[in-house]
Amino acid sequence: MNRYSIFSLLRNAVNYHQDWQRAWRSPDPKREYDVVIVGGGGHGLATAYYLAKECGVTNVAVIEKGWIGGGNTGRNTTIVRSNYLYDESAGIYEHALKLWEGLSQELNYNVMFSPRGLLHLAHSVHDMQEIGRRGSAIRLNGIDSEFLSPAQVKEMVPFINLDCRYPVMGALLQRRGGTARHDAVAWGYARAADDLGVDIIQNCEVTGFRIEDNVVTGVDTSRGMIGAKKVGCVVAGHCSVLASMAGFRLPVESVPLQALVSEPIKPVLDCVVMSGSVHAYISQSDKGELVIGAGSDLYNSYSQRGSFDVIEETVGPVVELYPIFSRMKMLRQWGGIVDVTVDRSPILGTTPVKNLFFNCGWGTGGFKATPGSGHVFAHSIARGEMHPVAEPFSINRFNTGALIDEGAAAAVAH
Amino acid sequence: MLLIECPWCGQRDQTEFHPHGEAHIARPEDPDALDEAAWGDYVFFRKNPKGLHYERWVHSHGCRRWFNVMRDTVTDHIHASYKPGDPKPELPITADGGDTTGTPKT
Amino acid sequence: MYASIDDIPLTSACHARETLEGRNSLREMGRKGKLNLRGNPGDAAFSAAVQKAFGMELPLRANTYNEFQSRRLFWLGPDEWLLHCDMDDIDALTETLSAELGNVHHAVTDVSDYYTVIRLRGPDAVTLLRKGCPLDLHHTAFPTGNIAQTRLGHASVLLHYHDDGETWDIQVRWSFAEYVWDYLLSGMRAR
Amino acid sequence: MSQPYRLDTGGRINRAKPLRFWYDNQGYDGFEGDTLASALLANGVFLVGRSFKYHRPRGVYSAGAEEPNALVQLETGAATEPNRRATEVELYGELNAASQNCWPSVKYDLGVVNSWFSRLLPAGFYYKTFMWPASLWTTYEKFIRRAAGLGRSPMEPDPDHYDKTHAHCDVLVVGGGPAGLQAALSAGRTGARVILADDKPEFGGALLSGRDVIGDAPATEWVEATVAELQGMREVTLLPRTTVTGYYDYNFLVANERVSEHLGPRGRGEAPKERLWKIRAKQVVLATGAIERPLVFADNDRPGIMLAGALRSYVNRYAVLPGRRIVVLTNNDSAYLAALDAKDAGAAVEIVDTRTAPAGELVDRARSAGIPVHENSAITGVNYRGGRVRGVEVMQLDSDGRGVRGVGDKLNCDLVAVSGGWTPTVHLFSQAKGKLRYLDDEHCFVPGERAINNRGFEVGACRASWSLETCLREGAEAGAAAALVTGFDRAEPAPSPAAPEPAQGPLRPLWILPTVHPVGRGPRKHFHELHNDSTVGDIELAAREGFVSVEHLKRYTTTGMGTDQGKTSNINALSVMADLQGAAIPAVGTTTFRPPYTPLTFGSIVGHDRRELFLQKRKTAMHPWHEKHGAVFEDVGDWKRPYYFPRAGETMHDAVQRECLAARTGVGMIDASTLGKIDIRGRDALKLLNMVYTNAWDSLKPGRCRYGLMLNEHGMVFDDGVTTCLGENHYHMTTTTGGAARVMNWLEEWLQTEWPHWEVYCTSVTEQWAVTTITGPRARDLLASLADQPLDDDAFPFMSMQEFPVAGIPARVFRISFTGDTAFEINVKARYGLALWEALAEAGKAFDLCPYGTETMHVLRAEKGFIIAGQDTDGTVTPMDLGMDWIVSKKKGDFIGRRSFARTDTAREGRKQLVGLLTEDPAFVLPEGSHVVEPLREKPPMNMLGHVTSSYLSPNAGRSIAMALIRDGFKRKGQTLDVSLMDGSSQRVTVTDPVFLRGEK
Ligand SMILES: Cc1cc2nc3c(=O)[nH]c(=O)nc-3n(C[C@H](O)[C@H](O)[C@H](O)COP(=O)(O)OP(=O)(O)OC[C@H]3O[C@@H](n4cnc5c(N)ncnc54)[C@H](O)[C@@H]3O)c2cc1C
Ligand SMILES: NC(=O)c1ccc[n+]([C@@H]2O[C@H](COP(=O)([O-])OP(=O)(O)OC[C@H]3O[C@@H](n4cnc5c(N)ncnc54)[C@H](O)[C@@H]3O)[C@@H](O)[C@H]2O)c1
Ligand SMILES: Cc1cc2nc3c(=O)[nH]c(=O)nc-3n(C[C@H](O)[C@H](O)[C@H](O)COP(=O)(O)O)c2cc1C
Ligand SMILES: [Zn+2]
Repeated sequence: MNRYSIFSLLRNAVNYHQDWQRAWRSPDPKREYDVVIVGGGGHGLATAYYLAKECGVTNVAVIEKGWIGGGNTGRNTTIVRSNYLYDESAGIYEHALKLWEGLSQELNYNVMFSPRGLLHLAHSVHDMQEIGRRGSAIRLNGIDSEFLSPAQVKEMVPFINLDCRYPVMGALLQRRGGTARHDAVAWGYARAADDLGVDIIQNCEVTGFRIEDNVVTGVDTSRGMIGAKKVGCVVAGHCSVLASMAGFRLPVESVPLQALVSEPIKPVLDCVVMSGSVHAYISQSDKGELVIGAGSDLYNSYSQRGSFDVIEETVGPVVELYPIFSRMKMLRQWGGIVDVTVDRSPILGTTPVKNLFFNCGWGTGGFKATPGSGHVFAHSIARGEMHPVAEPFSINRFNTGALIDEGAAAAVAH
Repeated sequence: MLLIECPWCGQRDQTEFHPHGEAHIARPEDPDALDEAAWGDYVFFRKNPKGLHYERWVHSHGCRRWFNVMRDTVTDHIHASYKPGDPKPELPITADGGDTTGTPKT
Repeated sequence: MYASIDDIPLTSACHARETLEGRNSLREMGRKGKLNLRGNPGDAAFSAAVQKAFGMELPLRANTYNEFQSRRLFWLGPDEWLLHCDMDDIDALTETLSAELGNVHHAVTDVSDYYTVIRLRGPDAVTLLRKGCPLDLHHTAFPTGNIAQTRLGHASVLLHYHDDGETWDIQVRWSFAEYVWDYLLSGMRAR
Repeated sequence: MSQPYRLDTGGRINRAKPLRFWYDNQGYDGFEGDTLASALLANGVFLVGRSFKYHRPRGVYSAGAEEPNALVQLETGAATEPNRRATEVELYGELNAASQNCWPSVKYDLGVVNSWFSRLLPAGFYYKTFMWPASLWTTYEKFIRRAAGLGRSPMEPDPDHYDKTHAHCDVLVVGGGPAGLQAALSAGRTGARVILADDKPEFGGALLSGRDVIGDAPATEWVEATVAELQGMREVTLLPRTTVTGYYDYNFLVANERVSEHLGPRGRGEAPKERLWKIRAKQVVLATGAIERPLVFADNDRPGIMLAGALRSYVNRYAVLPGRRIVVLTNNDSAYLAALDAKDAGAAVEIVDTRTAPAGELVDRARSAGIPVHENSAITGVNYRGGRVRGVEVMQLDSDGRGVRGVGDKLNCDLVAVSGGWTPTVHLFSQAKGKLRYLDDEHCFVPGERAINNRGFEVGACRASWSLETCLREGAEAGAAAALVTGFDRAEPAPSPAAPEPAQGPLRPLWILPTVHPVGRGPRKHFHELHNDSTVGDIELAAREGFVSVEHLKRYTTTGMGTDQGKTSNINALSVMADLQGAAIPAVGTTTFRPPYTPLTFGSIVGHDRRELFLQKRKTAMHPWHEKHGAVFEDVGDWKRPYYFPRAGETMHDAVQRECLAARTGVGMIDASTLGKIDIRGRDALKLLNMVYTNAWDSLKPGRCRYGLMLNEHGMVFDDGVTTCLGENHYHMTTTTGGAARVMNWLEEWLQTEWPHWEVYCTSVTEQWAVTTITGPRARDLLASLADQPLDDDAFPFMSMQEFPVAGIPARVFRISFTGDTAFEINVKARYGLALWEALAEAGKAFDLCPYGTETMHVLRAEKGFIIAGQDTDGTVTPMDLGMDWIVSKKKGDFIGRRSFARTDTAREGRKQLVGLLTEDPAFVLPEGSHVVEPLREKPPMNMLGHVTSSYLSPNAGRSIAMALIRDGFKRKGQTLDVSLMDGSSQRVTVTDPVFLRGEK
C-alpha cells in the first residue's frame, strides 16, 4: 500500500499523479472465506478491517451489492457524538468516539473527523428535563457534557433566533462531538482492510444463505455461491430482507430518511446544532454547504426517496431557528433507507442460525458508531460470542423486554 | 408523494393520512398461551418486506377511518386500498393487469 | 351575574373580528348548534330514527350532506355524521333522537362548542384555500354544494362550498380557528 | 464607451428602458430584458468569478440554468443572496452584484496561489494529507473551510415574504419552447386544465435565441400568437419565470415561481418574492429541451470561452455580440448556426471542426459566408491575458482523435464558442424514476420507460428530437394525447406548422480534445467540470485509484456536486470514464438525478408557514384573562398554558411559592381546559375501558369517577387520566394534554381494526369543554358561593361528578383532585369558559382566590406523590415500577400490555422504581435529571442508580422534595445515597416514599 502523506503527495505531484495505486483491489471472489461480511457500508468495512487487524482473521470478504459506501454511509448527515442516555448506549457510542479520535492516523486516511462541538437545543420544560437527565448521565459515564444557557448558545451561533416558536431555553453541548467525512470513512476502511488481505467485492448481491443443520455455510450471490465459515450481515436498511432469506424476522422497519444540502457558502456555522422540538439538524461541511437532516417518513419503503412534505417540515424549522437562512437555497435532497427498531437502539449479535451474525437497527443514527460497531462486531464474530460492549444489544431483548429505549427517553435520533 | 385512495372519501393527498405499520396482525386471542418469543414476535417483529406490503393507514385529516393499503415498497406504487376486515387482495388486482388506484394503464 | 348566558358567544380568538381585505371577507359564524352522530346506517331502525328526529335522511355518500329547513346533516364517515342546527334546538333534537333510538346502538354528542365555522366569501376564495389545502377545489372537481373533510395548513377542516358559488364555510376545532384565520389573511396579502 | 458589445438592432431587449446597475461597485448600463450576464457582456465584462478550488478566473459560460461559472453575490445586507447565476438574474434598475470567492478582487485574487499548487491538489488530496500531527487537523481544517464555500450567507433575517400554493391540473407542461407550447395549445383547446411552466421570463424556449422560421414568418411571431391564444383560455394557467424543480411520485411536481424577483428588492412592493407551486397533475408533458454539451480542451475554462448556443442567445436574444473575433469549436453542425449568426452580427468568425470532412448545407453556408473552417482540428491551447481569451492554438487531430500533429496554428480571437452536441434535459424525467435509454446514434441519454406512478409524455429536444418541425409535431400530439387520457374526448393535435431549416449531419463522437502533452500530464488543464474545478486528469486519477463506479467517481472528484449539479459536465465525465474502462457509456451509467432541478430558496419552501404560522398556537377560552393578568405561558404541545402568574416584582420562584401556599391554605384556581376529553358510548364501552386501562371498571356507577393508567402492548405506561361514568354505557374520559390526540387514535385504531364489532363510539370533546379547577381548603366555600347545591362529602363525595349550574352556567362538576386537596373541576361549554373563570375570579376575591399555573400544579401534585405521565414515566416504566400495583387488576382478565409483565426483564427484581428523595439540605433543590450514584466517587465514571424525575421547593412541605426512578428503589427506602451534580459537587439524599404531604384526599 502506498502510504499517504504530504511527502507522497509531493512525490506523486511531480509525476502528475500517475503512480498512485488502487485504494483497494477488485478481486474475484474466492470459493470460501473464514468470514464473509455482507454489506460494504462503513460498519461492514470496519468489521472486516478489525477482523483482519485485531482478530487475526484475514481470510475475509466484504460482499457489496452496489458500490461500497453507497448505502446510508454515503447519505447521512455525518453527525458524530456519544452523548446517549443509557449506559449501554454510552458504552458503544463512546467506544466509537474514542476510535474516531485516532481514526485518520490509524487508517492512514484523512476521514476529516471534526470535533467542532455539538449542541442539542431544549425548547420546553420537558426538553430541559430531558437534556438535564441525559447531560447528567453522560457526565457520569465519563463523557464530556455541558449545559449552556440561551446566552451561551447565542455566543456559539450568533444568528440563532432564541425567541422562536418554542423558545430556546438551554442546550446540551458535547464538545467532542462533530462531523466526519462520510465517504472517506468507507474508503479509508476499505483501503486499510484491503491492505490486510480482505477481499472487497462490489457489484455482488447476496441472494440467499446456505444453511445446513441450522449452521450457515455460505452465501448465494449474483456472482455465484461463496462458502463461509461465518457470516456477518451488516446491511442496514436491507436487514429484514436478509433475515427473511435466513428464515427469521427482525423487530425493524425500513423507512425513508431524507437529508438536504444548501448551496456552498463561506463559513457561518461552526458547530453542529440539533433540535428535537423545532425539528432541525444542521451543520456546515468543510466544502461549505449547509448539511441538514430531515425527518423520516413513517411508512416502510426501499425507494431511497421520501415525501416532499418532509422537506417542507424540515426547512420550516431551519428558517424558524435561523431566519438568515431564508434566502439560502436547497441544492440537493436525497433519501436513505434506515432500519429503525422500536427502542431506537441497534441489534448486534447472534441469530437463530449458527455462525450467522447480524449487525443492524442503527436506524437514523449509526454513522457515528461506525468504528465502534465494527470493532466490537469483529471481536464477537471472531470469538463466536458477543463482545461485552455489544452484549446488551442482542435481539433477545425484544422478547425479554430489556429494551434500551433511547427513543422513548430522548426522542433524539441522529 | 403518494396519492392514496381512502376507501370512503376517494383519492386524497398523502398529507391527509398517517401510516400505522403492517396490517393483518391480529391480537392474540390468548396472550398467556404464547411463550415469550411468540409474544415478542407479536409485539415487535415485522415482515418489513422489500416488495408488496400490506399496511394500515388512517385518513387523519378526513374521515378518521383506518384502512389497509397494498403497496410495493420498492416503487411505492399502491396496488389497492381496502377496508379493514376485507380480505387481503392479491396481485394482479384486476383481470386486465391494471389496478384500482386510477393509474391508467399504458 | 349575566343577564342571560345566551348572550355569551363562543369564544374563539377571532370572534368579533371581521376582516375585509379587498374583495374577500372572513367572518366567524357565532352561534350554531352542532351534533356529532354515530350509528350504523345499515340498521334500518337507526336510519329511520334519524329521519324522524332530524327531518331528513342520512347522507350515505362521502363528501355530501342533506338538508332540512335550517339544518344540515354532513357525512363525516361511514358511521359518523354532523348536524348543524339552531343552537336552541340542540337539547330537543338530542332528546328526540335518543328517544327514537332507544336501545339502538348510537352516540349523539353535542359538539357545538368544539368546532367553530369561519366563513370565507369572495372571488378569490379558492385561490386562498388552496394555499393550504391539498384538495382539488376547481369547480369541476369541487362543484358548489360539495363538502369535504381535508386539511388547511396544519388544521383539519370541514369545507362546505355553498350553492351561491362564492361562500365557503370552514369548520375547524376552535382552538385552531385563529391559526386558520391568520393563514387565510396571510394568503390574502400574498398576491 | 457604454455597452461596447451591444448590437444596435435586434434582440428582445427594450432599448427604451435603460437600466443602471452595479457590479463590483462599478456602474454599468443595460436594458430591460437583459440578464445580468448579458448586460455584463454588453459592457465588456468577461471576468466574473473565481473558481471553487484553484481560484482560476472564470467568465460567463452559458445563457441559462446550466451556468457553472458566473455566480455572483446579488445585492447586499438583508437582501443579499450568494451564488446567483448571472445568466438567470434578470436586470432591474440599480441591481447591485459582486463577484465572490475572491480577495481582494476578482481581478487580483490571492486565492490564485491555490492554482500554483494545483499539482498538489488533485481530486481527493485532502484524504491523503493533513493528518500529521493529529492535533493540527482542526487548524488545517479552518483553512480548508475558509477556502471552500462560494458566496456569503445573508446575516440578517429575510425581509421578503413568500407564497405557497397547491394546484391541480389535467396536463402540466414543463417547458415553453416550441414543443411545450404546442402541447399546451393542443391540450388547452380541448378545455382541459393546463399549466404551462417555463423557467424563463418569456415563453418560446430555443426559438427566442435562434432565427428560426415557422410557416413563413419568424418563429417568434408564432410564439406570440400561440401565447396569445393560450392566454385567452380560461382553464390554462401560464407560469413564466417558473422552474419546475422536483418531480415526485404520483405526478406531484414542485415548481418555483419567481413572482417579483426580477423587480429587485426595491421594486417589489408588497408582492411575494417567490411562490412555490405544489402541483398534482393527471398527465405531465416534459418539454424541457436540451443543454449544450461542451468540448473539453486544454485550458477550456478561460473567460471568453462559452457554449455556442449561448453565443446565439447573446446575439439574437440579448443583442450582445460578446466578441469581435470569434473561434467556434465544434464536433457537429449546430454550432455553425452560431457561427453564422455571429458573422451576420458583424464578428470575424473561424470554425475549428473536429470532424475530418464536415459537409452539408450548414457547412456550405458557412463557407460561402466566408468563414474559414479548420477541419479535423482541435484547440490545443488558449492564450489568456488581462481577463479574457486573446487567441487559441489549433492543431490537426490524429486519425483516432487522441493525439495532435503538426505545428500549432495561432488564431487570434477574443471569444471561443464551443459545442459538443446536445444533452437532453432529462432531469425531471429521471427524478421521477423514469429509466433512461442511451441513443448510440445521438450519443445521449433520452427518456425510456416511465415509472408506473408518473404518467405523461416527453417531447422535443428533451428526447433528442432536434428538428423544429418534429418538436412542434411531437408537442401537439402529446398535448392532445394527454388531454385524451384525462378524459377530453375531443382532443386533437394542433396542426403542426412547417418549419423549414437546414438539415444537420452527424457529429464526431469526440469530446476530450488532446493537446501537446498527454491529457492530465502537463500544465494545460482539461476541465470537464468547471464549477468544482474537476479535470480529466482527476477522473483518470480516480480510475487509477479504483473509484471507477460512477458514484465513486462523482464523490471522489466532486463532479456534478456543484450548484449546477453538473448540467454541462456530467455527460463528459461519463464518457471519459467509459473510455478509461473501455466500456460503453450506458454501462458506466449515470449518477442519480435528484431534486431540485435548480437550487430552491428555503423561504419559498416554507412559504406562509413561518413566524406566526409556523405552528398553530392553541389557546384556551380563558386565554384573554390570562394575558390580561400577566401570565407567563408555557408551551405544552401546541397549547399555550399559563406557567405562573407573577405579581409586580416577583420572580418565577416567588410567584410559584406564593401560588403553592395559597392553593393549599386558601383556594387556588387553574385552567385545565387543555386536558384531552373523550366521550365514550355504547354497550361495549366498559369492555373498552377494561382493555385499555389496567384496573377494573365494572363496578363504576353513574356519576362516579375513577383514575386509570394506560399501557402500550409492551406493558409500559403511556398516559393516565380520570374517566367518569355519565350514565348507562356512557363515559367521559380525560387524558393528558400532550396525550390527547394519541389516546384518541389509540382507542379508534383498536376499535376500528381489532374490535370492529364492539358497540362503542368515541367522540373527542376536548374543545367542547372549558375546565376550571379550584382547589384548596376554601374551594368548597368558593363553589358554594356560586352554586346552589349541597357540596359536602356526603352529598357530593370524592370521585364523583354532578351537573348543576355554577354562576348560572350549566356545568359538569367533577370532585376529583390532582392536588390531594378538596378540588372541583368545573367543566362548562367552551363558550362559557371565560365567563365562568371571571365569575370565579370575582367571587374568589372574598376567599383570596389565587390563580395558578402549570408549575404550581406540578409542585402541588408532587407534594402528594402523584405522577405525571411523560415526566415521571418515560415509556420504560410499568405501573409496578411506579409502586402502583393497586391499579393493576389481577382478576379482570386480559388488558393491553398485561402479557408483557411476565417477560423475563419486566418481571425481574431490581428494576428502576419510583421513590421520593429528600436532600440532607432541605433548601437544596436537586436539578431534574440529575442522577443518584453508588458509590459516590471523586469524579466520573460513576455507577448510576437512576435519575430525579421531578424536583421542587415545596413551601407546603417546608423543604425541597424530589421524585426519582432508581434501581431497586422500593427496597432502598430509608437508605442514604448520593446525587452527583453537573458541577462536580454532590448531595446526600434519603430515599423515601414519594408522598411528601399527608392528609386530605
Ligand atoms: C439521511 C440520513 C441521515 C443520517 N444522519 C446520520 C447522522 O447524522 N449521524 C449518524 O450517526 N447516523 C446518521 N444516519 C444513519 C447512518 O447513516 C447509518 O446508521 C449508518 O451509515 C449505517 O451504516 P451501515 O454500514 O450499517 O449501512 P450502509 O452504509 O447502509 O451499508 C449497508 C450496505 O449493505 C449493502 N447491501 C444491502 N443488501 C445487500 C445484499 N443483499 N448483498 C450485498 N450487499 C447488500 C448495501 O448496498 C449497503 O452498501 C443517517 C442516515 C440517513 C439515511
Ligand atoms: N441540434 C440542433 O440543432 C438542436 C439541438 C437542440 C435544440 N434545438 C432546437 O431547440 C428547440 C427545442 O425545442 P423544445 O421545445 O424541445 O425545447 P426548448 O429548448 O425550446 O424549450 C425548453 C424550455 O424549457 C425550459 N425548461 C427546462 N427545464 C425546465 C424546468 N425544469 N422548469 C421550467 N422550465 C424548464 C427551458 O428554459 C426552455 O425554455 C427546437 O427549436 C430545436 O430545433 C436544435
Ligand atoms: C454530508 C453530505 C454532503 C453532501 N454534499 C453535497 C454537495 O455539496 N453537492 C451535492 O450535489 N450533493 C451533496 N451530497 C449529496 C450526494 O450528492 C447524494 O445525493 C447522496 O450521497 C445520496 O446519493 P444519491 O443521491 O446518489 O442517491 C452530500 C451528501 C452528504 C451525505
Ligand atoms: Zn376518508
